[in-house]
Amino acid sequence: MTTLSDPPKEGFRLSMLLYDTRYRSGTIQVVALFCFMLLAAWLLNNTIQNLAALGKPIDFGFFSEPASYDINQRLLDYNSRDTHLRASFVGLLNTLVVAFLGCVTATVLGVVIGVLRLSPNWLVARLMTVYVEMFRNVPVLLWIVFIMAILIETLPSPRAFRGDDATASMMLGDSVAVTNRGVYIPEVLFSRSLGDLHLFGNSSLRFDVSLDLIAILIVLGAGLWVSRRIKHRADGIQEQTGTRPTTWYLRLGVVAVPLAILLIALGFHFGMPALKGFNFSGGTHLRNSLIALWLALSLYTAAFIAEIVRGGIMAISRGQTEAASALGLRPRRVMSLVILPQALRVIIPPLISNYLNLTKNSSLAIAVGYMDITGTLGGITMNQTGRELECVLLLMLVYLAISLTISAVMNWYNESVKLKER
Amino acid sequence: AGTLDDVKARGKLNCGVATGVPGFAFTDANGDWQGFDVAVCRAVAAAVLSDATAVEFVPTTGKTRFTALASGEIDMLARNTTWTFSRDVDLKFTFVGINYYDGQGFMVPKELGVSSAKELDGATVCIQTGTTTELNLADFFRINNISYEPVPIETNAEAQQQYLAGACDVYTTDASGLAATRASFENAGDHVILPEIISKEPLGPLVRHGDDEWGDVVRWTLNTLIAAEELGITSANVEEMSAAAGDKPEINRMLGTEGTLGEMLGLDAAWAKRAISVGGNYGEIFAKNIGEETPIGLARGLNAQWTDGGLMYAPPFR
Amino acid sequence: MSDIAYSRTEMLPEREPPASEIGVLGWIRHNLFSTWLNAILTILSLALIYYVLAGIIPWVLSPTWSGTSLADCRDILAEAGREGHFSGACWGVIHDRWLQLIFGFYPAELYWRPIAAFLLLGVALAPVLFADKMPAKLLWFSALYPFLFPWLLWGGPIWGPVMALLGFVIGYAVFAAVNNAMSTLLGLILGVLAAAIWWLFLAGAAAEMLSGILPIGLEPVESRKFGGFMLSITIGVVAIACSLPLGIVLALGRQSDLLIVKYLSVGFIEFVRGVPLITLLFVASLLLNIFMPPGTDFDIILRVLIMVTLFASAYMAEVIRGGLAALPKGQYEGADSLGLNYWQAQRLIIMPQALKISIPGIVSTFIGVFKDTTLVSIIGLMDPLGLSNNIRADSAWNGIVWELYGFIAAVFFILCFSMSRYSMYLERKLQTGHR
Amino acid sequence: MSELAIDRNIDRSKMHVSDQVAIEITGMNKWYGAFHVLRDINLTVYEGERIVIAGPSGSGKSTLIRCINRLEEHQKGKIIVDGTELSSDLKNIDKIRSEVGMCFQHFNLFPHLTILENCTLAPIWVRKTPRKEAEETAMHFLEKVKIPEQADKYPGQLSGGQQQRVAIARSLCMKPRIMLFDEPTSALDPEMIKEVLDTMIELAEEGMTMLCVTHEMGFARQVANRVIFMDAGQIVEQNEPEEFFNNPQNERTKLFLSQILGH
Amino acid sequence: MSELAIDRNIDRSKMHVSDQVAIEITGMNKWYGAFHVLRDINLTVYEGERIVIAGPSGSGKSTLIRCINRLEEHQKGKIIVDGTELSSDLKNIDKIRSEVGMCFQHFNLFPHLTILENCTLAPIWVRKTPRKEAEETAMHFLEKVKIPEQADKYPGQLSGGQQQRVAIARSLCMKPRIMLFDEPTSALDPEMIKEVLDTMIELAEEGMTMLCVTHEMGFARQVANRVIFMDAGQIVEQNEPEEFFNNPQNERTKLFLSQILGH
Ligand SMILES: Nc1ncnc2c1ncn2[C@@H]1O[C@H](COP(=O)(O)OP(=O)(O)OP(=O)(O)O)[C@@H](O)[C@H]1O
Ligand SMILES: Nc1ncnc2c1ncn2[C@@H]1O[C@H](COP(=O)(O)OP(=O)(O)OP(=O)(O)O)[C@@H](O)[C@H]1O
Ligand SMILES: [Mg+2]
Ligand SMILES: [Mg+2]
Repeated sequence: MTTLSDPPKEGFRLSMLLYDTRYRSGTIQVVALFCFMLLAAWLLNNTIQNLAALGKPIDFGFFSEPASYDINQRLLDYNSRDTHLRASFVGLLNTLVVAFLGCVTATVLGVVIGVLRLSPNWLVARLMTVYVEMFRNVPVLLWIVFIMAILIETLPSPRAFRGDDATASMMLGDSVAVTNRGVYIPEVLFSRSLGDLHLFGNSSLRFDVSLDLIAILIVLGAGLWVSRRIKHRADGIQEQTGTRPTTWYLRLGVVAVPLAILLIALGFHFGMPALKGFNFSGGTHLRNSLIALWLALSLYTAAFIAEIVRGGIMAISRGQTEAASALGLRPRRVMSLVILPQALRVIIPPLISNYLNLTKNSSLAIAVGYMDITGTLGGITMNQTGRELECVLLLMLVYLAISLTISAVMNWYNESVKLKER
Repeated sequence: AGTLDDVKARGKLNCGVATGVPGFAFTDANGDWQGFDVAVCRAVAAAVLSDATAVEFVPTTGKTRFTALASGEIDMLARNTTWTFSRDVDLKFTFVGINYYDGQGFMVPKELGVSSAKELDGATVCIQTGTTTELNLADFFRINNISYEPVPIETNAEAQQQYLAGACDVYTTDASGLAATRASFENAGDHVILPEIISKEPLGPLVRHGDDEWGDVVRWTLNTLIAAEELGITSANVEEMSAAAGDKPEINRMLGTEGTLGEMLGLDAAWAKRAISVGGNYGEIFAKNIGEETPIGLARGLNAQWTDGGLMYAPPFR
Repeated sequence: MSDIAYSRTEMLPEREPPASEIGVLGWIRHNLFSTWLNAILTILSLALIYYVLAGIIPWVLSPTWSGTSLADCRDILAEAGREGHFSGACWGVIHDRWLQLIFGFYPAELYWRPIAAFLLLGVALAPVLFADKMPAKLLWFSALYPFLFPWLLWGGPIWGPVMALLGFVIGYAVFAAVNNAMSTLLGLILGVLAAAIWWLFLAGAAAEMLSGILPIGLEPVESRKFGGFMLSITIGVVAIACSLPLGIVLALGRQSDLLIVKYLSVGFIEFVRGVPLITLLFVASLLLNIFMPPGTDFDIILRVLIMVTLFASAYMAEVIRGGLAALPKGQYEGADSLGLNYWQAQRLIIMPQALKISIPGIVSTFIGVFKDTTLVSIIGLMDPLGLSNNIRADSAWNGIVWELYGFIAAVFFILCFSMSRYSMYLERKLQTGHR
Repeated sequence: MSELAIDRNIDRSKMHVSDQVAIEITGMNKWYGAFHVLRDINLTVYEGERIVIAGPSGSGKSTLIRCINRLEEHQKGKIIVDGTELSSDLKNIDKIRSEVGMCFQHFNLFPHLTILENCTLAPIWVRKTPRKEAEETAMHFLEKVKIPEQADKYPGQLSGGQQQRVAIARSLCMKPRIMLFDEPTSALDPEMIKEVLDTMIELAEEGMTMLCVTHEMGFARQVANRVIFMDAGQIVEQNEPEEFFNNPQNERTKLFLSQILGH
Repeated sequence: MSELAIDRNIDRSKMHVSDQVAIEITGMNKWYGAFHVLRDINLTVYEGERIVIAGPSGSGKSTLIRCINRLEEHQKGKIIVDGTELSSDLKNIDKIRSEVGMCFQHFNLFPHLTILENCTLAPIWVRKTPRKEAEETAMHFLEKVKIPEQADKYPGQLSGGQQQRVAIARSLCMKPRIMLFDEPTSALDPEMIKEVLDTMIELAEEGMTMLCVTHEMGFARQVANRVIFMDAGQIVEQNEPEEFFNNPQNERTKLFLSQILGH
């Protein structure tokens, strides 16, 4: 038996930077950081030199200058004397609006199509396959311009509504006009309005919130809360006796009656669109550009969502349905108690990343002249002021913030629904 | 080195044009660029490089054109760009002259019965975006205190489509564009161009600040084309007139049979002759690309020679 | 129930099912009219199909192939007795411009070059995509192809690509030498450094000198002449090819336990995936020159290629990360226990498997990037969509809409659809074949 | 497939067969498209019977069993379960399904619900049992299958044998009068098979009517009172287990038995 | 877990233990985060020893063995393998890894390489052996594990037992002086276990130093010259196999042995 003497203690040697696992990772990281900083410094240096040569040092002052252009589709009050900052703000809201609308319709469409693709009806399933392949395999930009062109060319212009020999007429009892300038729908008006709440005073970020809306939301919220209480009570009764009392009329009542009273009190009525001068006036005008973008984005994204939904449902093994039916559950309950809760876990993560894509694709709004943030900040404002660097960087930051918010929500959700495994 | 040397060394002129404007810049089926703006590029290329085909056309959009010029990607921009103070001073470009005097106008269908832009209250207006048009429009309606609904559109082709389908009541862009667009309609007579011209839109080629030598080359090539018309030099007779000195000294100086104007520019003596022989003088270029004989069908109007009551006025060659 | 014993003496033959089960009738009953709801859906679908086809087919079947302008088409249609706005398509524009839509402004006498480039692309991809059916020797061609491809398309002396290739060779040689003599890490750093020095400072001069001595080359074609589908495909192919190595590096970085490396990778990936491609294209067309040393001016297409590559590499990194995650941990341990070092393990064990798993993902990323190339029309490049605007500016075709969009959409559809089918085939093959 | 030793004394006292008919199948035929899977099946099951169905793969055992609770539709013939004829009448189907419990080869527990929720789901929604009561019943049956302590875990956290026992408990919670088993042990490891068979034996001892597709011949021998052998979609032979194993009549049965008992 | 009969006569003639130290572990401690997995491990392995490590699940057997070729890093104490101390120096790690072969429970063959390529990979890239020579060595060892005819197949085409034997051959191709086995048979079916154990016995007969985590007590009895019992991260008992099995000292050992030998 030999005894091993301790190997001589060694001090730090340079070669340990390369060979010693303790230092080696440090070496790599330092080298990487160094390379990164070098690159960053180089880019920054170039930028500073170039900007100096162009005589355009970074300066966000232009934001407080008047924008001088008009924006048609807007949620906030805005006119051409407002600042570029406000124009961008209006654009940002437009982006959020179309992204939100798009996500909602894309989801509805996608779910319907995804489910129909699994339909036992051969023809319907095939038709849905054609739909999915058609939309997935043609660029979204092409769809946007295509749908815009269809709206423009196939719908009647307001002129066609005029005169005795009108070739087009309004729909739904003269309350909706579908024209190639967009769709005019009745707007909600209150004759005894409570007025608006003005936020942020007179600044570029000023924001009006309708007190009527707040009142309605409060009443609605209270109604829903009471309705939930009723539901909980019904649940309790069911747990105790096994039978569930019918409560739907009660639940409907507590929501609808107070709401109706409030609406009457506020003097609720519709403002109908009517042909006046060149255009329809009154009512709410959903511009063509919004509709085309909204439609195109939702139809395009729906094709992807349909595939996700189909995949999610197919990922639930047939055995689950069989086991549930063998227990005597009706198909509707099988769907709601067994299939959907499982499928949703599979569906939601890719669904959210499709929402992200839709939001990013909404930047193609410029192709149809919808004034989103790319059209305002990254479009006319940039053109007019010549501040490309500031505008593009800001534009990226805005999108990045939206994306990161959405993916943060996604990660949180993923964590919370993970299936428990051994 | 200066841009002139760069261009000579490269053997190609990089010229920024629009991505497609009828009569001004478009490609034919062979992929060759045609149009009024394109002709200016070709004339410059002929003058500098002795080869009218030695041009690399760079299609630019409203957004990219200034960056392309500022970054040196193109040597000159010939893309109906309005000469404004801020572009000249703030964005630091040199407009070398004006090849088309334009102004923003309105076109409406006849059946609307509108005779003045002031009657357009509440109308939907298609604007081809480019910065000045929107600004003029916003100012015009605001000053006249009438409302309107702007529909911003990226390209002329789409604007035309919307206008024809009735998606907007009015189409506004530079009057030249309006006329050109109207000319291509199936029933051009059903549309009128309103008398109001709400802005001045002097369009011309531009180069970067700070390279006066190159600016001069482009400026005087343009002037050559304009002056040639005034002096009666055409593509048909330019060979003959440049063969020997004639009796008009200005023509002689221009065509290099007398004096050393070409050398002063850093070019050879026959530069102007080559510029003219590509597409003819200004009048010929106008007539061939956008004149009344073409589908575009623009009248000379303000763009007639000063001698004919227009604004085309080339400084003297001396 | 006393006697349950039973034994069959004669086997029953197979019998025909009832008539409602088989044949056309059975099929229709089962697939189209199995329930009331299905019957209604079937009828609705038939109505929809009829309505759409009745609208489109007469328009598509239009005798205007030889029309020379929109007005001419209208005359032809009027002669055929068809009037009105949607009486028929004007296919003359496609007849007139289809070469342009495909090749852009590429010189007609050189069309063979892009054609050859894309055909050879198929050859180069074959050993990768159909690994089981192709001789492995072809992989050498695949390795050389990235240098051949730009040379065929852009032309110029052959020395450029050769020198670029030499950079890799030099880098590898330095790496190998240092690796043997000292350490892999140092070898890697020095190898990259050597290649970079070669490319930045020496390759250009060497190429120039050699082309002075031995002028072998193709006629150069500027990238401005690129357009139409050729431009889209070029951007797509180059972006994917270049983003593959970048994506691998980023994916490894993201998986790494080195915090700084990890966060740099995550930052880059999340940033690029968080912004729309169009803003990156704005950067390419408006800002990239500002970021470069004063006086640099490179071609807009090159700039677009850079940005699209960066864009694709972030997505590629995520695809490859998925492939890496699908590998069991045992593979890493197996490699470690045999004494393979990190890079050897990556190259010999991990990447070959991870990439194979990722091929379907790579193909769909490619389809995505290929479709997204249409966005370059917004910054003024002449991709098919950009060209369609340009064509509509020609007074002969002013007013054409559907024919161009339809043609472009059809071509995109055919290309993307076949690719997606291929990736599905691969997915299926991987599922069964990867035991 | 091997003969597993069942090492406890089986109490056959309660396993008497009444002469009440539980299931009656007459002249039943089924096709998948043009493929004739089940041919002229005639089978009467009395209450309290424990029937084991054996046969080569693809012989239609699963299909037969699945027809009984209408997971598959038959095209010809009659199936009467507990006096109710199976037709496309939804009410009948519902009624039969709540009388007949079923256990699958792959358990098919609902992975998103806890064990307890798995067991109470159907009683609550189908039988409208109050939750409280349903939970008590569930705990009772979980105790019976010997895993009451797992009630709040998720299926993914249990072993295969435990999962199959939960699946049995889940069926029992509906208080079925007949249980169908489709190869309940074939996806399990040997130790786990034992756990599940034990549970099934206990059920049998309590007099449950059972139809069981299985190749566990030890189980068949000791528990079943009838073994049915199927081939090519038809019942080829049936007999009491001892007779069946020791003295098979039909050539195919002999072949099959020699194969599965051979090694 | 059952005691597998090894039915051949084992040749113990070559299995002598020299007094050369192969592995020396002194005062070794390891933590996973705050969890103390290995506590004060002291172990000296002489060349030619065959050591079996047993112990309940989670007792740290795998971790101990994985520390020896640095698949896991230890935080305190010393591990000296063949005279080289395991430290964070990469060169030492590389050296030790090429001296120490390892076999995993799940084989960890490379599925994209053929059997032959699996075996030649490390010799070619780590030892820089010429391919020709590496292939000859590989065939030699494949013959030894009795599957030379599978050389050109892919791992996915082999049975588990064959795969494990390939894994052993793959380690042997690096000509290691010490072999580590981490439950090499626990993922295998009974018939295959025998094949693999046979191979391991042969190795032992040739005098290979082996450390083997296993619950195959038959193997331990007949081949090992020392059995180490671990619990809760520490070595609780070690002894010669006969003594260990027949006369365990420690309470935990007794409990453990009664469990695994009990049924
Ligand atoms: N949905 C179906 N469509 C068409 N054929 C089917 C379907 N389900 C089963 N079959 C066929 O019917 C026959 C009987 O299937 P069944 O599952 O009943 O056999 P089995 O006796 O249970 O076999 P195993 O022992 O393998 O489970 C098989 O040939 C099978 O291929
Ligand atoms: N990577 C890790 N991180 C944290 N804890 C770990 C990790 N790997 C193992 N452990 C824990 O360390 C302890 C010892 O694990 P080890 O795998 O060595 O046990 P073992 O004796 O091999 O058990 P088995 O017989 O189940 O393989 C266990 O409690 C285990 O949960
Ligand atoms: Mg079966
Ligand atoms: Mg272990």
